[in-house]
Amino acid sequence: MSHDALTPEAIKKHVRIYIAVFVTLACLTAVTVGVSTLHLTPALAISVALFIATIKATLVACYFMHLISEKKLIFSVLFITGFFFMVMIFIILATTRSMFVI
Amino acid sequence: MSEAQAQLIPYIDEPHPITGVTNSKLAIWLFLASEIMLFGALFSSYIILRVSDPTWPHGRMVLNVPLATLNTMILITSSVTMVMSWASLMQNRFDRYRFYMALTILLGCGFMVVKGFEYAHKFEARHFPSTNNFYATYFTLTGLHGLHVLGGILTNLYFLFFGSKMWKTNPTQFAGRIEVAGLYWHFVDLVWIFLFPSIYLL
Amino acid sequence: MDTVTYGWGLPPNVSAQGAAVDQLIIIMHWFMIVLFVGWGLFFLYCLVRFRARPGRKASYELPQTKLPKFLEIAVVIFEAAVLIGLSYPAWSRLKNDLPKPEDAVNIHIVAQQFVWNIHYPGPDNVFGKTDPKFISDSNPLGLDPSDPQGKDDVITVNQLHFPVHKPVLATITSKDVIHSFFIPVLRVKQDAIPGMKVPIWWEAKDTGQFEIACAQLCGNGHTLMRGFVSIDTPEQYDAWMKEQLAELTPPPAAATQPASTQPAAVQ
Amino acid sequence: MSEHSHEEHHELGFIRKYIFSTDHKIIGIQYGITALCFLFFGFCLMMLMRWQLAYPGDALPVIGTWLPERYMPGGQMTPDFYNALGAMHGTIMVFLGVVPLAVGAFGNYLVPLQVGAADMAFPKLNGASYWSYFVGGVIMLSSFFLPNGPAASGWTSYPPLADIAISGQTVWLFGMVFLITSSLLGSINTIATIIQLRAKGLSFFRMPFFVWSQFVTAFLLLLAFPPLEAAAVMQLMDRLAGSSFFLPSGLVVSGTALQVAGGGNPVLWQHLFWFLAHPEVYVLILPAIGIVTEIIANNTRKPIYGYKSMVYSVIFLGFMSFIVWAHHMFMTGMGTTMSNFFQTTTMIISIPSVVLVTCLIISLWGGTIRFNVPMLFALAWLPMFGIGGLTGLPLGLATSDIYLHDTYYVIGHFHYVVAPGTIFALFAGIYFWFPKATGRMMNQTLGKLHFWISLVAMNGVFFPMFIQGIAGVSRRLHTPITYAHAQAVQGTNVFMSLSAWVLGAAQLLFIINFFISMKAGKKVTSDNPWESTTLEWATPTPPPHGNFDKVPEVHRGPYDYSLPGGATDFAPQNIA
Repeated sequence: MSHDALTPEAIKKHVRIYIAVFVTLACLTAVTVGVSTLHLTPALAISVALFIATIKATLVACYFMHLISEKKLIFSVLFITGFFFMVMIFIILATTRSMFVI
Repeated sequence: MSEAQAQLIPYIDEPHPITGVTNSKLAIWLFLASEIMLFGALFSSYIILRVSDPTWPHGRMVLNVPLATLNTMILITSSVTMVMSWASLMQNRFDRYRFYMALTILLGCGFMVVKGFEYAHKFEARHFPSTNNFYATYFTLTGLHGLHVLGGILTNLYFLFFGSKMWKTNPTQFAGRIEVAGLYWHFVDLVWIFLFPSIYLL
Repeated sequence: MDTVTYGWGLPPNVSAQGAAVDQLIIIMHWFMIVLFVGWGLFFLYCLVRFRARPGRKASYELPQTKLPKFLEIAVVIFEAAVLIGLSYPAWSRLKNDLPKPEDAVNIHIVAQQFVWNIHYPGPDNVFGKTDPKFISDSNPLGLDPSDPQGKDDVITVNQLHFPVHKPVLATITSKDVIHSFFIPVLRVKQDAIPGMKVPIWWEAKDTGQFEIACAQLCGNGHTLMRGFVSIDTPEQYDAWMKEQLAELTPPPAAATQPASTQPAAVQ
Repeated sequence: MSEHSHEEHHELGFIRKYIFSTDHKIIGIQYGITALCFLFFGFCLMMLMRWQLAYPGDALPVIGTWLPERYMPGGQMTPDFYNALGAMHGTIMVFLGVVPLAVGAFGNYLVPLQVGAADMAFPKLNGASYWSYFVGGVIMLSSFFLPNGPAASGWTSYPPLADIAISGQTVWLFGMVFLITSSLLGSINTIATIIQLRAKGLSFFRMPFFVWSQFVTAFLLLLAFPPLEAAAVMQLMDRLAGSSFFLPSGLVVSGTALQVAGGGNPVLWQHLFWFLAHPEVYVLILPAIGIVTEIIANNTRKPIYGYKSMVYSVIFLGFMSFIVWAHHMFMTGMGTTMSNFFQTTTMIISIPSVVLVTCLIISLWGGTIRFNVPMLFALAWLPMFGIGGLTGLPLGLATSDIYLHDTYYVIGHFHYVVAPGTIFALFAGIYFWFPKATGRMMNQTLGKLHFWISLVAMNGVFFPMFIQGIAGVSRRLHTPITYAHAQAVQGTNVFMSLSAWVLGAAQLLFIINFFISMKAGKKVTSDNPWESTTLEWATPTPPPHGNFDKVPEVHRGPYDYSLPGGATDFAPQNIA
């Protein structure tokens, strides 16, 4: 494991963080549901919803999945994946939108 | 892994001195990388189909948002209990590990039950994947996610019962395994965090 | 009417816009031959000169040569030149510089298993509305019977006529699966994709009788999806069009499919 | 073959040892034999198709009467069966033959040996990945027994054709899901092994080039396959649940409107498919380059020229292979900006390939070239891959692709890459590592005969495809002579078919050689019969479970041949 200094005390601190993250996630869920009832313009609604989702995902990844203290190797893997993920979504989308269609 | 192989292959329970991770930690992240591409492809298809279809309905108009919110909360809670089960192992509290792991599994089952009700409603209202591409996307994405939840439940069940024997023989490796199972479980949660707004709310 | 004799090598190019395609194919093949022969000669020389034989020892030292660097730079420059100088402009011209509809012969090409439906707008130069719900055996494109602009529309099956020296603007689509519209002598190819109407154009510089091929696997009749192209003189074309219009007694166009082009089993 | 060697110093039973084994070498051999069987089977399908192409409509004597009436009534091949053979030939060759052989067999057998590990990082996962492959293959083959025959929409399975097909497309998709799973598990294992289990001293830049090629390949499999899995799930939904992911509105199939919701996008499948299938091409070719590099270094007795630039090239190739995919789709009608982007990336990706070939050719300079059978295959690989790579250029330029797209030119191009390209390298690898796996050499005379006939026949099969392509003959035509322009080059079809059958016969030499040598080949006198430097030759022959007698330590780069002042002309990596 990559947790070299995971003494029981350190874990206790971790647990407190987990609870805090959980509360934040619950609040953000409430916020995102609340916002969806506001009838924002589509662009704004998408931005807000995805922004909140990204924050939640980051919290889960950083704290529950311990990415915040993870090794460089894992980040390299995720970086490569993230790059190709973006390539896939945006280039496919761009190409589809560029179709010569009457 | 048989005892003979456990000796042959290094870095099963202790991290590699240079990379700093164990084999299974690396492997699970590689697996999650492929999962990112899998769900990414489906999301990408969803976006493409949606932007080209002006009649695409808003999820909040046709889907059951309260039920999905409940499911979101269930899944987030299960993520906490999962990470707590690992933390309990790190504190040498096997009893608490069992409690949290059982809770995680129950929450996972709860998610599936709620999902089942949701699906049953849709089928009663005669909404099928063939109805339109909105429902096709909805059933495919949530169905595939559901399969992942199911896989996670089965893995966790294994670690709650048969797999937990390892705690006696090799606690470090066992804690490592729970961490890896946890990473998968959190990833499933993470996918839902994106699924929920993009399908149910937008 | 002259018939083309096909042979080995590129078929004759009878289009005005196809020269760019041919030019690029030929240039690339010369490039390939030069590179391949260069590599090949060096390769064979090495095989002979450095073959194992008693007394010869391999050298640990690597050859100090700038050759690969020069080769790579040359390849990069050549490819950049071909891309920027030939392929981009030719491709943009083919895709973006569509002729104006009023200056061109307008047609719709609708592929289906396993024929090409060619839809001419008729004398009013306006296509009648189509809707899949009107499709029947006698109305293969689903021409709206209530649309007056569709009354003079001519629909042929597998028969593509157009005059020489006039741009043809065609939109291509399909009723069922993906086909690919290919006229080798015109250097024209475009996938016919259901749900999409893609415009293409060409301009013939010679008259003659040629064929349309399907280039994309479209089912068990893929091989039978042969259409006929007739590049006419303007007079011939007008005469042919008159003939077609005269046949339009029961509108909309009753285009019955010739039995020979209909395979026994349709997937 | 280990199946027949009798080293019973394990307490494992026969089934655990040879069937559900966790030893990477046994699994590698299982992969190898299964894949070779599939390769031969896929090749047989093609030999059948070549009859129809050479003599369209004629009844196939003898064999035609053995096949079911629904496939070959009166010995004549139906178009449906022809399409099914085409689709299954492609699928079997790519997904069940070459990839499992290059990655599953060679990767599994050699990567742990070459990095100095006792096994793969996850031996059980390794076994699971083989059995997943096996099940996928069995599912794929079972579709021949379906009443409507196997999938017949091409190995690319473009919807709507594949969506509405009544043939075994569903079975194809299920088979693919298993094959994809197998590849994913295998690639995770390979990457973990290479990153975590390298022997002490084996830094990344001391790794044999083959390991590098497997490393990059594994990343391609890991990240490119999931989108196809997603696409397969969507196509399955279309076929089984009636959704319309790939079905646009208003489809009218043979006169009747299709009863689906519509609104889908058929081009979406092509994107997801080619997002996998272009990197897949590199999955085929990169291990081949790796094998060729090993053999060329060994048989020129000198270091590889430009090892580092080859490594960078192969990484760059892997990276670029993810952003060129839409050059398969120039004819779908995409905008000029995007097609220019893809033309450009396609031209860029040709540069590292040029670097690789050039480095390998220059590596011959100053060597002492031993012309043994593996080296012959490896050397022949160079010009063959050269032809395959170069003919990709006019296809990668959108303007010339207008004419060449979907003609036989494409078939010629990728077959040169995959058949005399990849498969020659794989043969080279089999001849080269056979003594390590079995302790016996393969017969050199039979091997040379196999090589020369294969070389001539391969070119006889594939070169005329360029002639046909230039003449404008479309691919996948059951009866090409329907068209006048295809009629003009029909003679080449007869020639190609005859070459294909000769090629098929030549493979019997290989099969005979393989089995005879296994039983009665010349025994090797040392563990390192080719006097090679890399770690796999430092093991006993054949390597026992756990591979190395003592944990190896690496002191030098992979190709220290003819080191000045050495007692021998090779300096193994594990010797200081």
